[in-house]
Amino acid sequence: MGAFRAIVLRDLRVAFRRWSEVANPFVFFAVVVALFPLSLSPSAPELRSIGVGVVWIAALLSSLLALDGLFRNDAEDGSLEQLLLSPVPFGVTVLAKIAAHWLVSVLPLVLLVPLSALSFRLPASGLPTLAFALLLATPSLSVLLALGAALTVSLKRGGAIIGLLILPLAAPLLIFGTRATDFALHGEPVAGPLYLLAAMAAAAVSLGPPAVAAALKVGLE
Amino acid sequence: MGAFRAIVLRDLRVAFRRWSEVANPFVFFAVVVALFPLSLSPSAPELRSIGVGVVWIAALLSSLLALDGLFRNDAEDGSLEQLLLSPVPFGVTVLAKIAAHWLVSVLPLVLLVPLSALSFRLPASGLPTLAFALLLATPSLSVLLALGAALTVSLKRGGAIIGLLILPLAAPLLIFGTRATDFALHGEPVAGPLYLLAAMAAAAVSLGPPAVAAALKVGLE
Amino acid sequence: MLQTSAVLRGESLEVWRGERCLFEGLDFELASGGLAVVVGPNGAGKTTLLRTLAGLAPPTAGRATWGGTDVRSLSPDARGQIAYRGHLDALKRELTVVENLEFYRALAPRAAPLEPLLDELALAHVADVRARYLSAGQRRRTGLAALRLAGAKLWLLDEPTTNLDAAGRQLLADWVRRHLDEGGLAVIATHQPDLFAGRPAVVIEL
Amino acid sequence: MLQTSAVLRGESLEVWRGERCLFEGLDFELASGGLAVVVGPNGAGKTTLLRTLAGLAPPTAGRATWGGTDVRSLSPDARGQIAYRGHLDALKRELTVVENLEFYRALAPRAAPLEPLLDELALAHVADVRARYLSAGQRRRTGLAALRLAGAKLWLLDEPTTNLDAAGRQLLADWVRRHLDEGGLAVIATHQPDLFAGRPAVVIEL
Amino acid sequence: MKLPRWFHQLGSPPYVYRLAERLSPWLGWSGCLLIAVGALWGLFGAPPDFRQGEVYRIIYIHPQTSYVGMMAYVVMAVAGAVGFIWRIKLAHAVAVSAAPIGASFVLCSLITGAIWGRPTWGTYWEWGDPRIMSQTLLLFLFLGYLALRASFEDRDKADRVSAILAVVGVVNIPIIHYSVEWWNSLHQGPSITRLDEPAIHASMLVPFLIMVAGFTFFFYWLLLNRLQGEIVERERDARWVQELVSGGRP
Ligand code: HEM
Ligand SMILES: Nc1ncnc2c1ncn2[C@@H]1O[C@H](COP(=O)(O)OP(=O)(O)OP(=O)(O)O)[C@@H](O)[C@H]1O
Ligand SMILES: Nc1ncnc2c1ncn2[C@@H]1O[C@H](COP(=O)(O)OP(=O)(O)OP(=O)(O)O)[C@@H](O)[C@H]1O
Ligand SMILES: [Mg+2]
Ligand SMILES: [Mg+2]
Repeated sequence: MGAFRAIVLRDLRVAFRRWSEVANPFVFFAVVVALFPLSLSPSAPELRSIGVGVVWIAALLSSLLALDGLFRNDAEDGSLEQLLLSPVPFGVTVLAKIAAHWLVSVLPLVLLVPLSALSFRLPASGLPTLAFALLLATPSLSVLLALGAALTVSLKRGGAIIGLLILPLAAPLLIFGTRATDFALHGEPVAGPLYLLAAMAAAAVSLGPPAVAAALKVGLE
Repeated sequence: MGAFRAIVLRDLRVAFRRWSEVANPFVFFAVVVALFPLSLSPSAPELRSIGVGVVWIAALLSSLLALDGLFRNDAEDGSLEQLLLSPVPFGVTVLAKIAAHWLVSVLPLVLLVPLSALSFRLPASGLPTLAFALLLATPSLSVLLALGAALTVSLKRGGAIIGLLILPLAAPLLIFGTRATDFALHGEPVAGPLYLLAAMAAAAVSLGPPAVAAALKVGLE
Repeated sequence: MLQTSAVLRGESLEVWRGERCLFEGLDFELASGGLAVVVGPNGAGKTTLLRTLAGLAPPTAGRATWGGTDVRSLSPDARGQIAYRGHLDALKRELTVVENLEFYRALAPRAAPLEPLLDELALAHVADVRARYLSAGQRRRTGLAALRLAGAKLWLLDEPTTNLDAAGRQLLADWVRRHLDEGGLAVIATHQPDLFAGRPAVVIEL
Repeated sequence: MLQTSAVLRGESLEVWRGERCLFEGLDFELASGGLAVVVGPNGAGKTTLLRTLAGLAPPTAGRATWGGTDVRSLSPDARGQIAYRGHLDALKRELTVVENLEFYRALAPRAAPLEPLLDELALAHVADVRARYLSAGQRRRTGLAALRLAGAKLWLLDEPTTNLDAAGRQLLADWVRRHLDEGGLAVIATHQPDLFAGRPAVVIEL
Repeated sequence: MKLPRWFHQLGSPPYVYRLAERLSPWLGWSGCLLIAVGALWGLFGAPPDFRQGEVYRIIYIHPQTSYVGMMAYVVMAVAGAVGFIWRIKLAHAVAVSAAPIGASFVLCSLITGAIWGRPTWGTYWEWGDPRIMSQTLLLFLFLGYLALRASFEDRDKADRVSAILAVVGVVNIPIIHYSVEWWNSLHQGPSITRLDEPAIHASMLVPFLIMVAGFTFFFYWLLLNRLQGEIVERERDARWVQELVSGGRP
């Protein structure tokens, strides 16, 4: 467990070299959100109707932005080899790195849900569900993207191709997520989609890391 | 001029050899554009009215995704130094790299416009304008993004902070672009905003590279 | 044999790259206290061999074993007995020297204290400088510090003298000698074999 | 003096990094055919000095001039007379050896032919291998090929012998000698000065 | 390029420090005085607006903060440019000092505007209103500038890199100003800053202008104070600073 903590902390350090940088994801998200209304002819109902979608897209985007370096940096500076050779089980290492990625790129959005809701005039009723759905869906998202990243680290052509298919795989997550939130906004029962998200999360977090680890091992050969 | 061609060709080559990363932004664009309607309670008129804006933002964000390696890769493997020291004027080099980036990761977005139109049920009448407006707006966008990449070249992966720096500056492009398209959809004259976009492009392409070059020189010290 | 736990063995190792065979039928055995020096022209396959021994890349044929088990399927703590240092320094450029090393300490099973190492390597005055600002040699020295921290039994070193000044090379040679005296093993790929000429060594010519 | 066009001069150069002064009041002059060897322990400032001479980094005080003009404000073709090779190989890992070198040829004002170089450097058989698959030494050799292609008058070489095997080091030494005989200049930072001991040289001790 | 002597003097930290020390009290007091007068006049002297009644009196705060915010950005950009071109560290110091102040003024502009919006437009905030958006983006520009600086630890580098950003960002200023004319904004068009005679009665105009002057002085007062701090921070190793902190005069 000590190793797990060490890896997470290290990745967080690298991401937020200086404390001021912790603010970046938040401001960035604010900017992205600000862009949408700019590009629309403003009128409240529309804004509300897109709000949910925007939040989810922002989530996807910032995970993708943070993702770029997830494994490639470590692979290129040689530290991934060291991690692979270290006595720490590689699955744990991978899980730690994914966790760090999630903390860096997604958690801020969850914390920002109230703001976004406010700026899109979402009724308060929907907020808890939105936040909860994000919390449930994004871990699976991180795992999926990590798998994609691992595959593209591989020098082998095949890996690269599969890597491309990962992003579309994220679609169901987004769909169910927005579903749940929409339901909540219209006061319908949200349990269904949420259960689905939870199930996916469980599956991803348990099955994902070994797959990622395997992909990386191949990639490093 | 020979150098210009050489640099563009080289960057294109590199891009196509690591195409799995190059392709990611398009997948993102496709996913966003395809999924967004699903996140709404579907009703054609509303879809249409937001469609334009979403397409533009998707284009903006996905080119942001494509950007990170623009200068950093060259900076980290030392070839940017060599380019800076080469007899080729650095402004030309920068322009060439921007051009390559635009060809690889922005131009194809224009080709995806029909798809987006489809998913937002945009009337065919608007498409040419949409595509044309994108063609006019994206060069300025590339220059802006290049500036962001240059400003952060000596930092670690730029990602969020680049967006934070550049998106505010990109807002005007977004505004005029969407307006042009909206006009077209409503059959109003589109010349005005298009001229503005063209003017911006001219300004960006002429004034931008020196700024980018300056930023890179500082970054490499 | 006794104490197979600390024996590195290559069994008719063969590796192809592209269309070329880098080496084949490579057999050798290294027991506690043993040193193997890998020499050969650029592109001969030294790095490839070391990566194979580390279990990073599978050989085309044959196998490498540590303590009798294939290096590709070692138990975690058996892996903890092997330390590999390649051409790359495996440092995070955003982290300071200390932060980098503390990280590797956290991964190592039985970690040595840090300060004496920094002094020994003349890194004390840059302890809090980010790796990105270090000079090439300082980076290499930090990598060597990480090697020591791992407290491994088998050292796989790929051109460890790269970028080191005379003092650094001498220090490294001493380390290796001491490591071997303490019963450790070392496989070193280098273009300056004379540096390690001090003692009997298996010379692997590629 | 005559033919200032080919004179490299350092005028009371001073560079600080962090809180430390790497060097100060550094004066030297190198005329056509002159060789300067920069030596010093790891972290002394050799790389920094070379980057300063190349005009990549501004000195804290003083200035470096090539042919009388500050290296930070050289005309394009004056810059074409200077070639700098640092710790990095400046190769695109996605491109093959030939593609990489052809690119640098396209940038050079008067480019030399490629094939003989590849043979001389024993790179012919990997000409079409991507740089990412090259061995460390092969990568370094490719970098040296690029140096030759630039056809520059002033060579600034930072530890050029890194990763080179004995043959490679010898070849490099010969190149430098020939380059100087042809009236070129060279500033070389190295930890093995004896390799270039052949001829009189300005030794810059940091 | 040949530069006049005063220009070089402005490059000398101790000189500027003393200059700032001498100027800032004047700026500070006159600023406060003007603001006080303008506020009293505006709140009690000036007649209520025939349409908006009393609410309109925010006009004595809101536009001023808006102007000053924009001015602050221009100051920052110009200083940055000067510092970059002539490598004058002090100019960079000015730019850095201006940034947080400008950001705060823009924030005030946004808040006062929002407050004013409630009674007049029936909403605090309107996404998509060009004036509001462009002003908000100005705030983001300030924040981006600060964030960029924060992510460099080498100050010299931070200075020059962020200067480039500041200069490029200037394009946003005209956009803010003309946003109301280029797009149909809720925000009213220029009623004071119009070339022909202002569209507002003198009895309101005078306190308005007094407030403008007051806020401007106030801004420069803040700027000089921050500048002094910045200079001391940058020159902490210099002898004159040592003397300064040890009680001596520079
Ligand atoms: C959050 C909302 C608002 C923002 C961001 C905002 C922003 C600005 C800015 C940037 C200026 C300076 C314009 C320039 O220098 O050209 C300005 C001026 C002004 N604003 Fe606002 N404003 C807001 C709301 C309002 C409201 C609700 C009113 C009153 C109905 C108002 C009345 C004015 C007036 C009278 C001026 C001076 C016009 C002039 O320049 O001549 N503003 N505002
Ligand atoms: N930001 C910084 N803070 C502190 N020290 C720094 C900083 N940047 C550079 N340095 C120091 O400046 C020196 C740079 O030296 P340089 O890279 O020129 O060394 P070198 O002589 O090339 O050494 P080597 O032989 O290892 O290549 C190093 O000691 C490094 O620690
Ligand atoms: N995909 C490939 N196609 C062709 N050749 C390859 C490929 N991958 C590796 N090689 C070759 O295999 C060899 C790898 O050798 P290795 O890196 O082990 O050399 P080395 O002995 O470490 O050399 P150096 O002393 O330069 O480090 C190189 O000659 C390289 O060209
Ligand atoms: Mg090797
Ligand atoms: Mg060096």
